[in-house]
Amino acid sequence: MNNLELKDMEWTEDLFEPLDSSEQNSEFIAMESKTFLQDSWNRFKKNKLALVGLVFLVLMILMAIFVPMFSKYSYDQMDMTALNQLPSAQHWFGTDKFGRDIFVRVMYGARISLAVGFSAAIICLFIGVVYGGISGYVGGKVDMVMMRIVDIIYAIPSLLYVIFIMLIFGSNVWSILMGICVSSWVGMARLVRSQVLSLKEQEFALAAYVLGASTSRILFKHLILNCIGAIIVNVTLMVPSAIFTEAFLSFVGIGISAPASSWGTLANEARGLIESNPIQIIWPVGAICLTMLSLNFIGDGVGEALDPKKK
Amino acid sequence: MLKYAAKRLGMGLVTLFVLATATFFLMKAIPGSPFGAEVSQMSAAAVEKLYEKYDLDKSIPEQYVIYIKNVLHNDFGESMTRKGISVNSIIAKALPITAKLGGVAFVFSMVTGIVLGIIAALSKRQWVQNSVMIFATVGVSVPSFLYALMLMTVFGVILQWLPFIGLKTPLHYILPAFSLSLYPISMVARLVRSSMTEAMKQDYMVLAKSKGTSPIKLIVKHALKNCLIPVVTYAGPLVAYLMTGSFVIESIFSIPGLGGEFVTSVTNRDYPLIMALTIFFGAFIIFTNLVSDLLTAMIDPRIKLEKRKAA
Amino acid sequence: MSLLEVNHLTTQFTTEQGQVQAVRDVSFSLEKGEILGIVGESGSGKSQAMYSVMGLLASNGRVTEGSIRFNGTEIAPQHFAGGMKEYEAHMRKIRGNEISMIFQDPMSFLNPVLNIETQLVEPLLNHQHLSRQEARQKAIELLTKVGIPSPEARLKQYPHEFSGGMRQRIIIAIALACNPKLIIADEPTTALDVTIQAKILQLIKSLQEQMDSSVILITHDLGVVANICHRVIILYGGKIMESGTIDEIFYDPRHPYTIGLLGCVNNPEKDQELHPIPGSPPDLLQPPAGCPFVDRCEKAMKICKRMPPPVSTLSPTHSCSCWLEAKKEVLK
Amino acid sequence: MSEPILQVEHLKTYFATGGRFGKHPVVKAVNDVSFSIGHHETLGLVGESGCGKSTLGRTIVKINQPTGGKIYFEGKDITSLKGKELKDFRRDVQMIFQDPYASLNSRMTVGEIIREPMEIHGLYGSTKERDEKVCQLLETVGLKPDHIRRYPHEFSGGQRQRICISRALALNPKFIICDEPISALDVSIQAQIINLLQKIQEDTGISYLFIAHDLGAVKHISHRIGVMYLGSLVELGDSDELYHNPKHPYTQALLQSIPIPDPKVERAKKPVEISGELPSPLNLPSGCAFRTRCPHACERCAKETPQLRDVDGRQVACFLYK
Repeated sequence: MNNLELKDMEWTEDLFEPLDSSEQNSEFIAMESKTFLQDSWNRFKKNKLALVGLVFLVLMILMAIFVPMFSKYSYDQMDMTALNQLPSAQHWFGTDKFGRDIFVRVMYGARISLAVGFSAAIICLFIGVVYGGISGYVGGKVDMVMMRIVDIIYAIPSLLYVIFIMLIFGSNVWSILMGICVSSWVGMARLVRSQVLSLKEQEFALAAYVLGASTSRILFKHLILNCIGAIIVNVTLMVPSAIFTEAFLSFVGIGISAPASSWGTLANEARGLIESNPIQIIWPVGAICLTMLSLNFIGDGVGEALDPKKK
Repeated sequence: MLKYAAKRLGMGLVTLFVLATATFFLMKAIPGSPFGAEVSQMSAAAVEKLYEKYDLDKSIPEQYVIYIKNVLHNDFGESMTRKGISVNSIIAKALPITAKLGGVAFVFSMVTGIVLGIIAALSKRQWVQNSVMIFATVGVSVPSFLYALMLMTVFGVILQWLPFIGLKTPLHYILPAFSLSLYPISMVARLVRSSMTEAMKQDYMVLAKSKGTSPIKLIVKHALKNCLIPVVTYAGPLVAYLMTGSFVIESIFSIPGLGGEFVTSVTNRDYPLIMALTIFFGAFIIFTNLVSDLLTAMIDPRIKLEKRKAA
Repeated sequence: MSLLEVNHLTTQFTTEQGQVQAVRDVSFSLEKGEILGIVGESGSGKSQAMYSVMGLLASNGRVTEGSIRFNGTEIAPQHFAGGMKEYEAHMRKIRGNEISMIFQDPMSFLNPVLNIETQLVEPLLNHQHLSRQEARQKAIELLTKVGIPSPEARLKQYPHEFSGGMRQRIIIAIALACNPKLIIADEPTTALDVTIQAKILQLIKSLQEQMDSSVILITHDLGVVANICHRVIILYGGKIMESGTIDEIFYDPRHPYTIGLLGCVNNPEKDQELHPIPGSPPDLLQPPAGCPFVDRCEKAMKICKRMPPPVSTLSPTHSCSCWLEAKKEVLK
Repeated sequence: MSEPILQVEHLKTYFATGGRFGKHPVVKAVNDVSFSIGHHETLGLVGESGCGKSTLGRTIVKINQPTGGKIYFEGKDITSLKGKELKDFRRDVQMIFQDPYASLNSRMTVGEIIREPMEIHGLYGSTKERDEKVCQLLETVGLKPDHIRRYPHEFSGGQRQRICISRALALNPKFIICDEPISALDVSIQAQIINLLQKIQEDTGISYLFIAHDLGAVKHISHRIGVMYLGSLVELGDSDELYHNPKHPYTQALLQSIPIPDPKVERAKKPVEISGELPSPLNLPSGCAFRTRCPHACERCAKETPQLRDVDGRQVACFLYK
């Protein structure tokens, strides 16, 4: 806008009247209001892999529930005439060495694996959040003692717990679940504790304290709410590790006892026939890998969507 | 530094003691007699002598005292299933095998993980970053025993390029070490990528750049050291993972290491061996965690140690 | 010929919500041995303008227009035929050698895991290829020059073992290492306490006189400007509102924003009532078409909303871009 | 001016620095401070970082536990209040914090944030009444009622600080501790907040303890000013008198260091003769804590700790004034 242009402008007097204050919006708001959830969902959708993962997971859960119900074969129905058949129209995944339909067994196995995975994650979520929250918020001696307990549990590899509990309570779903929970809530507790330790010094927590809010209100309404992102990511990553532990145990032979089948037992059974027809091992192994992959992609997607730094 | 190490070691011993006690009582809680089938054929006197040999006739507290005394003298008694062989000798024979395999896997996963992480963090091309991250997610989400199975079938059984039984020649190391370290490589890569991206955004990088330092020197001299601090802290838990991972890898590749011994001892209820291995694993993990904490303290001057008092 | 001439500098940042126009058509010049103050509130673009000159913009920032001539040579990134590669290679010779920078928060600008000596000798090794021993000796000289007691003993120490004031002195020592022609100080004393700030300002003033180098001081505190600067530029919403010598700006301010700033800063001598500027800073995602200050200006006119005001020169050193001034010339 | 609203006597707040064996040095953040604030009055508290001014404020509202001394609010001893009494005390005394970006819970809307104190203390019955009160509070601090559904990250620093003020006013307290409410804001916005606080004081007769490190801003809003150095109160008096005729050497140095936005005054200023660095709070110098940096230090300063004594209307803790 150099001075030349000024010359050829026709200057009307009204241009210089004072601007009335209505046109001045000094208190304007930059972004239009989006609730916190909408904003995170939009960002989650942008992550293609996470979406694919979510779709696969939902599909797997639905199949796990409905296939065993409606399929004409039950997971333990043996058919001596059709041993080790290759995938065909009737048996989509073929049959195993006892003539049982692999497709139904994989879907039935999904029920156990997913059930173990999600329930372990949820149980650990509650224990971990409460334990970590209290230890982080109360601090001082209490925190020191609680953390020593966590360190002791943390020092021992989680598999040892599972194996011991399996030995004591026999090998069934409940003992696997308990074994997994005994050691994996520790990870969540440490995460929540470190977040609470840093958040409780934040001024919004001090303000709530000065307002007279009770400890539980401050802990759950303010502190936990603000580290929900990290907690959810941790939960989504806990499910695959629980599935892994269950699959590993069944694979090593101390997992779920037959005829009930989880992905781990299926893989173990198919392992014997690896030379004769390797097809049978692909189904359970594939199911485990794809489910765990989709869960991890969802975990990454949720992590980015809820990450406050990216706001 | 020494005072810090001594304090941590003391805590480690306490944890170990708690671990030993816990394992002892867990063992006692397992239902059924430890000898199972054999006892039925033997005469009453023989059974009597057998119980006496393993002090099973005394009261639990007495057994506990004897047990702790033995542990302190590093004598874990005899294996129940393999008559006449002391537990110590089994461990002594199996330890070097697991140590060698674990060592190779550790070095391999650390080096590859760090290199991949740095490439993912620093490369300008988006597809390079995405592909490394997808590989890392796949590595994290698929259990090591499935890798072992797949690698064995493809390279061992079908292509016959690599041997997959035992650890006789260096060639034998490739398959087990590789499948053991896929998970840690991905974990290290993700860790290095996020800590390197974080380090590059720090203010001190801007000051370093304002001094006219070349981009390569910026990364090597300023960012790398900061980025490796979390990796060193992760070394402890990484070693713990390698050990639990070895359980299944050794049984798949039939390697007579500690992992394999543990699995067999669990399946045929060899209590003294299980207890000894548990304590050994616990001690090993406590030791590696201590070492990685000390290393972190050495690299990161901000961690106040006795030796480095603030001026 | 002035040491630094910047014309029509424009810098943009790409963010999730869109393009942020941080610096919009900023032009100024700096003579040898002069201390120029750049005053502005948060979001005024004062730091981004200097980061653009030095080529230290964040990864999502880019200089889109304008020329930057330092000591006669052009150093704006888009003027380099060989693109960013050639630009970086060229700037690397200048950064730390001819232009160096002092930053705001001493706590975060020193690398926590490297000792003081390594960080202090780095510019020397980069530009003057001294031996380790010579560089170490020069480092001790520099630390004494900026007033750090017993420097030899403290060379091996780490940043967290120094107080805020001491760390800022170390950053100043790093900036002075190669006797640069221009030192850009981005709010050097904002994070420090008042008594330490006074000491650091005294240090910067005495070092500037000794080395006869030019200093650009970025700050939001008019008191600091009055204390140390020769000339001032007032920035708001990415544009220059007014520029002139400190006497012209403090005793004959013409732009409503400058007047407003002086009005709401506590000048205990005058003891007048505080009259704040209403409203809050503009959104640089969709910068207002006309003058950026229009929404908060008491004397705003219709034209201020529609067209950006031209720069009217009030004296050889005093200029201001506001329709109140431009109106007089136009209506003549 | 009847009995003071807040009375602090020999208040001490010490922090142990690690170590369980007791012999570890203790940080004397607040070291034997006494003052009182009347109704409808603002006491400014000034000092550099590490002087304990924020800790003092936080001890009064029980964020930090006092190690010694007494605090009286409207004549009642509140030093070790617990349970129900503490909650009622909360309705009378509120606090505003420094960083507008950290003092609002980013996951709650503005409406929820301002409604929270009402929910905690069960005021104004139904949500409809509470919303009315929230809108009224938003207007008193100059914000529009339709901001009620927005999230804190959509506001500028100045607007967020006003939300904090309306949250504090929700319980219509009698006393507000402002812990550096303007240090994180731009100059033009600072003036808005100071004028807002003054208008609220005129309308409701509320008293403030205004903590800041910028003496210029504090002078404007405070009737009386206290200057703190390394945990103790070194000077206390009327704000204009103290500003134009400081008595304690530290206050003199502090005032002289503040850059005045007036080139002629700045050029005429002689350089500040305060020497050295702030001593570490872990081992305070014996006697008067300022003696290591004070140009007038004498050996008596090393032996005895000066107490606040009246020197023609002004409280000063220095042996220069017998």
